[in-house]
Amino acid sequence: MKGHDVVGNAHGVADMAETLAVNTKVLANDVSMLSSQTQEVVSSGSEFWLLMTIFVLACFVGYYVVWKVTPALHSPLMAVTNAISSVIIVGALIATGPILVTTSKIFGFIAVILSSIAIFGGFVVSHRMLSMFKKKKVR
Amino acid sequence: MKGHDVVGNAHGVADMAETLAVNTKVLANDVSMLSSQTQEVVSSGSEFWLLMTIFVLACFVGYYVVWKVTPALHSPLMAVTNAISSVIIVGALIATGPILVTTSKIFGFIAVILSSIAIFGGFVVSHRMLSMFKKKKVR
Amino acid sequence: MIGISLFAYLVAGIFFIMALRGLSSPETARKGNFLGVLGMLIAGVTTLTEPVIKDYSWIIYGIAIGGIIGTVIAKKVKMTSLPQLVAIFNSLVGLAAVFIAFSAFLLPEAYGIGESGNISVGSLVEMSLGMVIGAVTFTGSVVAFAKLQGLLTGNPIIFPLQQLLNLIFAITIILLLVLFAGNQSGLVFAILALVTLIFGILIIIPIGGADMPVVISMLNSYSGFAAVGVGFTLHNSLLIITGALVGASGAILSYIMCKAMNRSFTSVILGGFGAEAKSANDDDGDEKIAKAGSAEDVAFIMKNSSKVIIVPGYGMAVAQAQHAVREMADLLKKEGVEVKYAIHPVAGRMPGHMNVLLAEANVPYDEVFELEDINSEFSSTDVVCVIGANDVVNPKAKTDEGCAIYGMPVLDVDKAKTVVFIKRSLASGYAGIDNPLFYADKTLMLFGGAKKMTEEINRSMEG
Amino acid sequence: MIGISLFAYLVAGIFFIMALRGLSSPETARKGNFLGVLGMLIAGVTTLTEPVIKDYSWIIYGIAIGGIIGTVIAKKVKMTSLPQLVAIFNSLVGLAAVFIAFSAFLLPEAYGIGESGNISVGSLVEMSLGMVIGAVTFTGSVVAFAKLQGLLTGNPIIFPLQQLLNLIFAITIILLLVLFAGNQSGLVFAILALVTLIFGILIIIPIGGADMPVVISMLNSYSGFAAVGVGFTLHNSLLIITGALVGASGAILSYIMCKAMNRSFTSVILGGFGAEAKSANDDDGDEKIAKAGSAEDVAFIMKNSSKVIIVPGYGMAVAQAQHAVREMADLLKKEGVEVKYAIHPVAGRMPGHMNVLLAEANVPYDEVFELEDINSEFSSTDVVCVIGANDVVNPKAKTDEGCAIYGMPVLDVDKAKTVVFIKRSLASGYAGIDNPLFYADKTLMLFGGAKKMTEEINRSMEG
Ligand SMILES: NC(=O)c1ccc[n+]([C@@H]2O[C@H](COP(=O)([O-])OP(=O)(O)OC[C@H]3O[C@@H](n4cnc5c(N)ncnc54)[C@H](OP(=O)(O)O)[C@@H]3O)[C@@H](O)[C@H]2O)c1
Ligand SMILES: NC(=O)c1ccc[n+]([C@@H]2O[C@H](COP(=O)([O-])OP(=O)(O)OC[C@H]3O[C@@H](n4cnc5c(N)ncnc54)[C@H](OP(=O)(O)O)[C@@H]3O)[C@@H](O)[C@H]2O)c1
Repeated sequence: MKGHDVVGNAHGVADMAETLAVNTKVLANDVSMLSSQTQEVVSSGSEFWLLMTIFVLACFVGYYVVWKVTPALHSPLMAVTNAISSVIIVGALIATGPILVTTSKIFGFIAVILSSIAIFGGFVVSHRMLSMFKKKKVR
Repeated sequence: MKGHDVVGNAHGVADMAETLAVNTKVLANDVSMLSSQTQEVVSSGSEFWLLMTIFVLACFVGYYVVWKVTPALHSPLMAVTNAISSVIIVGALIATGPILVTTSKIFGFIAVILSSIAIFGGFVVSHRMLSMFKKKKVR
Repeated sequence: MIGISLFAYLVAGIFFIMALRGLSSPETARKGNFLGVLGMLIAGVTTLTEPVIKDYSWIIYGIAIGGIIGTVIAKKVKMTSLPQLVAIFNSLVGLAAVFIAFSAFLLPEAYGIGESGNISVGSLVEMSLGMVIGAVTFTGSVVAFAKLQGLLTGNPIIFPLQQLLNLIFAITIILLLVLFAGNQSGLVFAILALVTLIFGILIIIPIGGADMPVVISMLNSYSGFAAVGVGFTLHNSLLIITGALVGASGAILSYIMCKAMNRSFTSVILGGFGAEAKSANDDDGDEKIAKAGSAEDVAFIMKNSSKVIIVPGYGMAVAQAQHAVREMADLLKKEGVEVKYAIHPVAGRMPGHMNVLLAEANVPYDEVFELEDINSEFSSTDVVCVIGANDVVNPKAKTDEGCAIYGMPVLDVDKAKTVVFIKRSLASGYAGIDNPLFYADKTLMLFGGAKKMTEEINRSMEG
Repeated sequence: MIGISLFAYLVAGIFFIMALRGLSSPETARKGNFLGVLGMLIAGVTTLTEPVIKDYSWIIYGIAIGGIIGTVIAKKVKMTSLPQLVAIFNSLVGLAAVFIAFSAFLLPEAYGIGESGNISVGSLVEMSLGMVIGAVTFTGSVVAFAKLQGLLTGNPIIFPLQQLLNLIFAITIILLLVLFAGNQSGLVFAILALVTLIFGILIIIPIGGADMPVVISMLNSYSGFAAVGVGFTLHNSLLIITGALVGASGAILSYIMCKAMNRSFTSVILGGFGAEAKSANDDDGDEKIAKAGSAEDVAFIMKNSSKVIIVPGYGMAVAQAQHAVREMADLLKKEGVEVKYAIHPVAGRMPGHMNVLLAEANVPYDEVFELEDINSEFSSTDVVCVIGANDVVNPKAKTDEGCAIYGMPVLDVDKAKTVVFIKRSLASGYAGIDNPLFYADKTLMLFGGAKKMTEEINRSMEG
């Protein structure tokens, strides 16, 4: 084996190694892209439409349930809806959760307070109203 | 540069290339596993529960919608539900779709026929019934 | 792509909901039916654009064959045979679900649920649930059909240790299902199918023929849940939504029937009702005397009254007398008599059956009233003409605490001035309970087939 | 883990649905409210177990502070101020949505929607929609509150080119939203928030104070849709379900109100109604003479009648006369008079407002009747006692095609033998329309504050 042959071979190997490395990188990229695409397809495409389906069905349910509410209880209904729409506190809790104090955490904290007011206030006032509704009794 | 140095280097490079190749494989495996895991998590865990949510909401909608059906139309209702529950034809179509003739395709074909009967039959008979319902008119 | 098809399925689901919504009144019902067809079209077309579907020829043949058969059946069927028709269609949906479950098991790749031999446990459970429900629906509906059509005796078929046998079958099915989810063997799946098919026969056969409407409704509900099972297997939200709608519909209809018959759902399902009923038939009412009249008598009384309410029942359906009845009403109206129809929720043999029959005979639906809307009017009515009905006007339901239909809401025909019964004999009806109203002073019996008798009345009114 | 929490959210959603279902009757309503609380608890606890949540101290403080404030407000508030309360709570939900949208934008990792600066367009659109709806809800509700509480004039605030300005704002918001979805700049997001907050003020300010109930209901609906927006951002099905329920509720309530007032929703939203109303006030009814009576007269007539129907209205609420009215009814019942209450769907200033006030005064709810249930009874009633109501008993709605409330269903009090009005003057009510019934022969006016006058009647009945 001649010196320059060896050198040539070594160069060849080095080249191959380089190509390999590049290919690896491409592969890694591809696969990771694939992975994120898969996630994208499943989570963005499919999940979005599943959530949209849930939204539409919930609108139907809301329509029927609310029309069944007796007019005498429309005021408590408004209070209860105040309370349950404050379930967005769920989003606020997530923002307040991290240990690091960031703007996001502070915003989350404010949102927790605001929605807690509406939750407690809404349920308490509707309870107050509802406990006033009494049937005629023999006195 | 000495001959065996070069050879040694070349060996080194070759070794490195090999390690790289192995690592690449591991990486590729890892990433693909990750990808399938992601899909698993999103599709199996999350998707199942989203579908379950859809099921529960649809039960509520069904409950309200069906109670609103006037008793005079309960017979057409049964015919229409026959027709729409045959929407499982969707599953039959997928089985019949491939070019290769397999047991699965034959089964799918049978299912297509069966559900088509119920779809056409259900809608036609309910249409027949409904077109008989007429209001009083001045004759 | 995936987004668009999910969107299309959502739209189809909304159309199905609107189709059922339309049935809330006869005015909107036809439009609703049309929306249902549209929804089905959207669902079909959307599926056909899926990439797995490459060969369209078989599909077209399949739809053409099925479509022609279905349309012909639907056009030819007599309105009195509606219960049988619904039973047949139910069985088809159930059988289709079985085949689809097998297809999904054999070619999971096409459905995107893994590869053959490597399907996730969740999918296996989902597909076998869909299959099991479908199989029960299939054979159960076939038995129901056979009983209604008279191919099988309408009497409950009861044998010793029946309940125990059913229990053993149910446990076997659960065990096979678990086994299948563990080893995904095709053989186990096939055995599971076989066992379930037999189970379907076993649970329906002890139920009496007259209870078949409740059974059909329940099986209708099952066919919906089979669709739900397939929907979960295929991750298809449309199937899940539709299945839930159908499931709710069937469940509610059987609930309504049971309530109107004053029976519990379990007592229907456990079966054997018809048998007892038959025996209760012949014991009482021997001393009492019923007043029989002729068609001319009835025609005379009705012509000279100012308000007549017609109560049709199962006998009118069997005799196909609806056209004659409509004519009778027309003749009475010509004489200046006010005529209304009163329909009990379980008159006939299927919910809404009488309404369809009267509609077929061109009776305008605003002359037809449900029990709660007309019950207060009987006291101001001169003649009630009960045609082939019996249980639904039996006053015992209000007075006799011991009898089987006690508590069932009935039409208060006994409050009217005169009651005319058109039926062939003094025999009791479906519930096998004697009707004291036959022997009341205000009652006139006109014995004979409903169609023949009504036509005679018409003749004597015309002449 | 993810499965369990999705399951828990589903359960919470079902509980919320059951909470609203419970409101279909006063008997089940309290249980429903309890289920709502339970659902909220489940939702909260589920979220707290998410791995992103590591620091609980701030959360506990936040909930404690909010909980105390909310409870105190809810316990202290007067039942006459319910509309304001609902407006406040709406505004809080809206503002919370805005803050959450900002948090999601600043810390997308926590919500699993990408990294800062690398959020998908879909998520950006979803979060900005949630934010925009929340911001409009917030400032809109604050304005509504201020108008109801009298901090702002109840008159519609109208200035030239208002509609054009609103249009410009709307377009700006859409453009900013598109821009933000393109470059995800925090600055654009902040500007978007600011512009939307101002927009919320602009669209509510031209609406008259008396229309605020419709507005509040609409904003209630918006708060639901803000929750839906946040739900889509967070991929949280519970928020979507709940938001849809609330959205439907608000929309239906505003529809009911508009229909009962015989106005179109657009005409309410375009505003300016109160202004016209005021001017229509003083032009007619000068010649006619109303018969005024004393509290003693009224007490005498009612005591000697056999059936009295009490019609409460907005004036009774303002005067807080509900307890005095209940006492009056008790005294009449002691004299053997049959007493009922009739409530018009838009009596008072909020749907169901009168029912709550009467319930507060211990009036049993089975003595309180809705319009369609009692309207046929007025013709057999001796005395109708109208307390602080006006528009809801105005017969012009039935006769005068030209007037603003023509076609609105009203209580047929003019069919009773005698009508007593307790109000301070001959002034018109919310719709600004003169009431011809004041000048009818069968009418007796009792001028004065509702509470004072009712108490005087009670005194003269007791003494
Ligand atoms: N509609 C449903 O969905 C449904 C479902 C399940 C069960 N059911 C049950 O079915 C019964 C329905 O009550 P129903 O009053 O309509 O019927 P029924 O009580 O069964 O009585 C029908 C009567 O029709 C007479 N009849 C039979 N063929 C006749 C003919 N050709 N001409 C004249 N009369 C004839 C029979 O008396 P003769 O033999 O003397 O002629 C019989 O008494 C109820 O008990 C109900 O619970 C109904
Ligand atoms: N409930 C809702 O959801 C809702 C929503 C939006 C709009 N609205 C509208 O509100 C109106 C409600 O009708 P309504 O008949 O209840 O009320 P109204 O027509 O507004 O009349 C209330 C009457 O109460 C009198 N009044 C005011 N304060 C009083 C006091 N302290 N003591 C005694 N009387 C007093 C006033 O006459 P004096 O000044 O002579 O005393 C006035 O005429 C309808 O026009 C409806 O469209 C209701």
